[in-house]
Amino acid sequence: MRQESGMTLIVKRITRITVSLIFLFGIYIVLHGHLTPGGGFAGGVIIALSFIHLVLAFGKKVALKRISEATISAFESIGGVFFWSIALGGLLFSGVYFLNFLPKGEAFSLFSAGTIVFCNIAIFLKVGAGLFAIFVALAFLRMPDDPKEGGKAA
Amino acid sequence: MIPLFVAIPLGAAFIIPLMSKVREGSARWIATGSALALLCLSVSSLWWVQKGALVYSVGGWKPPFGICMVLDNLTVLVLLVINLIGFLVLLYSLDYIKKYTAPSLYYTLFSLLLAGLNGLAVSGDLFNLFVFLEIASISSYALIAFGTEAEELEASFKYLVLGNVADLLILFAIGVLFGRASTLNMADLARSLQSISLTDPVLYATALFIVGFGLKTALVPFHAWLPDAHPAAPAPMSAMLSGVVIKVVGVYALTRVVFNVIGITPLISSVLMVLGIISMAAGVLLAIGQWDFKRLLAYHSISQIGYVVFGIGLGTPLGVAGGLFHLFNHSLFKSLLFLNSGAVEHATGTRDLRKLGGLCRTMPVTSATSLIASLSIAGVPPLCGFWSKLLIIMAAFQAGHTAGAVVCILTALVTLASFLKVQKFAFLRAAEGLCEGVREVPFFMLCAMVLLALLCIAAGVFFPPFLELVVKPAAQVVLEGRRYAGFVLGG
Amino acid sequence: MLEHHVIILLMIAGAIVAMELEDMLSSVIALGAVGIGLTLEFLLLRAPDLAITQLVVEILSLIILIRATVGVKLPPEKVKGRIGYFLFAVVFVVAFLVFSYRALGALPAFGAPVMKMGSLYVKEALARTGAANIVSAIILDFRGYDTLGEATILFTSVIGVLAIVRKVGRKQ
Amino acid sequence: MSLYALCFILFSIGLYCLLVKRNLVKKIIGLGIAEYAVNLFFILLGFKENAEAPILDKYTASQNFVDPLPQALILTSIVIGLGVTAVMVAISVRIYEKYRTFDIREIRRLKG
Repeated sequence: MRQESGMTLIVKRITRITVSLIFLFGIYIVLHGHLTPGGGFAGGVIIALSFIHLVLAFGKKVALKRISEATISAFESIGGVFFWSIALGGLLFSGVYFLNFLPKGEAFSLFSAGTIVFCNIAIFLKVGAGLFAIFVALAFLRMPDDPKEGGKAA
Repeated sequence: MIPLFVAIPLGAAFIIPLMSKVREGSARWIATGSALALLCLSVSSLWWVQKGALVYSVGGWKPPFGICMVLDNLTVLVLLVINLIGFLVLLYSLDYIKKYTAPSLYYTLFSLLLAGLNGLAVSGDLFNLFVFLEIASISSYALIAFGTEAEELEASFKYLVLGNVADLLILFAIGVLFGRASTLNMADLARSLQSISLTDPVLYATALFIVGFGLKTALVPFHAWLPDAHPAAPAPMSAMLSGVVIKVVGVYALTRVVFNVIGITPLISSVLMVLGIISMAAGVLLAIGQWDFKRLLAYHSISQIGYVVFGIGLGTPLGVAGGLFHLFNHSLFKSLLFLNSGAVEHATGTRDLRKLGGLCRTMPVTSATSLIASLSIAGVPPLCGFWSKLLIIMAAFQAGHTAGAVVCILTALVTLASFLKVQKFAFLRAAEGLCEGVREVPFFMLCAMVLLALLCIAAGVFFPPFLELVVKPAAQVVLEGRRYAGFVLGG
Repeated sequence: MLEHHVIILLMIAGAIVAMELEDMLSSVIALGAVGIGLTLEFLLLRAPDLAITQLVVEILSLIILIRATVGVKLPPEKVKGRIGYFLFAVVFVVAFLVFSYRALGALPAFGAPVMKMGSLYVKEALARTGAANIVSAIILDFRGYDTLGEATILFTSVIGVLAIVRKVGRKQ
Repeated sequence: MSLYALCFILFSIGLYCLLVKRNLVKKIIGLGIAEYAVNLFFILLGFKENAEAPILDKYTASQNFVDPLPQALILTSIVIGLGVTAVMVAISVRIYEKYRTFDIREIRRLKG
């Protein structure tokens, strides 16, 4: 079988399973940010790691087919604008920047902390996409004497 | 209204990457629009603050609980400096950026820098001040390395390492204060520090603050990064760096922390004065031997910052007013000088004074504006530099520090000498081989330089009303020291 | 009390190893060891939020650092000729430690923090924001403005890296 | 008291590594260590003897918690450290591409 880029066959088989597990774990951390430890930041970094895991195992071309670079920076800006609008939403609703204007819900259920949940999701979008963009930009800057497969610089 | 100072540039920074994918030219206009809106906001904020401080608690939580934004006379002066110079430099860079690739990244980083500086000036919370200081620093590291040439990368790395060490020292100082008083709001901290006498931890935190902010303002013992960072950065960025970033990040934060939170004591003010005198003298002496236009200006920045710190370190009303007025003037004429050096480099391609010559015939406007700027930095009477230096020297004599006053006068003379050298070599000499076919710089660069020159003259001529309206109340806020807490918590 | 000392001593040992090793890749891995020690210490100091974030951020910064050191063939460092600089650094560090030792004595004792604001947050968190995790309540609601600054810092560093990494800086 | 001193020793090791080492990557490592030391110092300040993690629980209504404020601050500081490390690595990779070395002294010599 032609040895395309990325690591050996065993690694690829295992990554197919672990990537989805890591992704699921990251989503769990983000959504339960206000109940259990972790939150937008930790979840975002975990999601970025699951993508990086994919890229390391399968090489650049396979992974980037699924997520093209344009969507990464688009995701990141969307996260930024979303978070910025939540902050501004507080301003519009009641004239106070950053007010927690959504109903609080009852204590320990999932939708219980008003804007905190949406802030978490906004940060998750921003952190995840941003860090993966850093990795793609750094990893595929070709060093002249690098033996690895080509690929243009980001 | 206060959160708009941060919300507008942040919104512009988030939207520019999205819009530049849709339409290439849109990045320029979003950035200029947000800078113009900020300028109008900061000019109108002159009339908002009468006595005391305008407090805005973010998220509806009362000050000691959440984070509050404070707008008092000192902040108004600093915001005016940031947004005025920021808008003019952005105007200048509309044409200058054509030499670089990826202009939308430049505009994003520039509006992020403006957001960081405005957030820093407005914030009333110690950790929040650190976060916005970090935003301004990271965007200035990236802007310095914008040309990705070897020299710029090396200068940016050195600046990043030293800047980050300064940030860590500042964070340590915040930690020590937090450990002692367990609250982060500046007003609440000032009130609880009043009860605790100036014992070891607070003294230690002040020392860390002075070292950290000294590194940021490039006072002499810590100035290693500045002379490398300036020649490498693109001209509008080095104008912004030495005109605004050094002052706001360093001097404003230092005065806010030392005067309003910890409270000034004779020991601290003498330390500040000594630092000011050393950096005044050393900056000018180092500047004499320079032939690179921007490196010479960088060393002069160090000595002018020495003036400001010396003025504020005096602690007398006249001294602090002189220091703050010099802060405003210096940001005017120093950024104009850097813009001139950028224009010279844009037209002739070199910064070495030995190769330049006879530019006043081929580039009339640039040489006229740089003449005005050189005269005002040297302190020639009608222009603005003279008045602020005069105030500082008079305050030094009144306070009995004749040695400091003598150093001020000598430094002013040496500055005059070195800027006459610049004028002679760059503009008045017979044209050398390189400078024959030189055309004037494009329109936007010209109008930015002309506007700055007019402001220099206006600040010089209309100096009495400006002093009463803006600088005196700002000095009043600084001198009130601990009563700042009364305004914020009481208000 | 003893376990805190042991872990921090291990971290100091790891830091010295990371500093002195010749090969860059192994010193980066020693840095990773110091980071894991820090995660353990956070767990011991009852800060689970921080332990997760520190561990995950640690992994990412290791990947980025290894990216910088891979494929780099470096001549072994020549003998250090610069004694003057070496002495200056040692003197500066010793002065820093001596001066800080006196100041640390006056800080509140290790296990008894002055919880002036902390106790307020603990009482108010559930009532005012409905979040069970008080640290999340502080980050996103009481001090949400900090986190807006935080997200901007990440955004700035991403744009900064994109600006630095692009192939051609100036058009000739 | 001694824990704070250990924390300061870690910070000074990072500072020392930063000042003395000439290799760019070693400087990044020195800064990382200093970053860890500062974060640790904040959390050491906020620790309370036999108190629990600041997570409220439906079943146990205890109020004896560790100080949550420094934890919120340090979450921000960790991500700042990551951002700065990313920018530094980007610069050092580009410098390596141009000068083919990480050594500050040679970079200054090549720069001329």
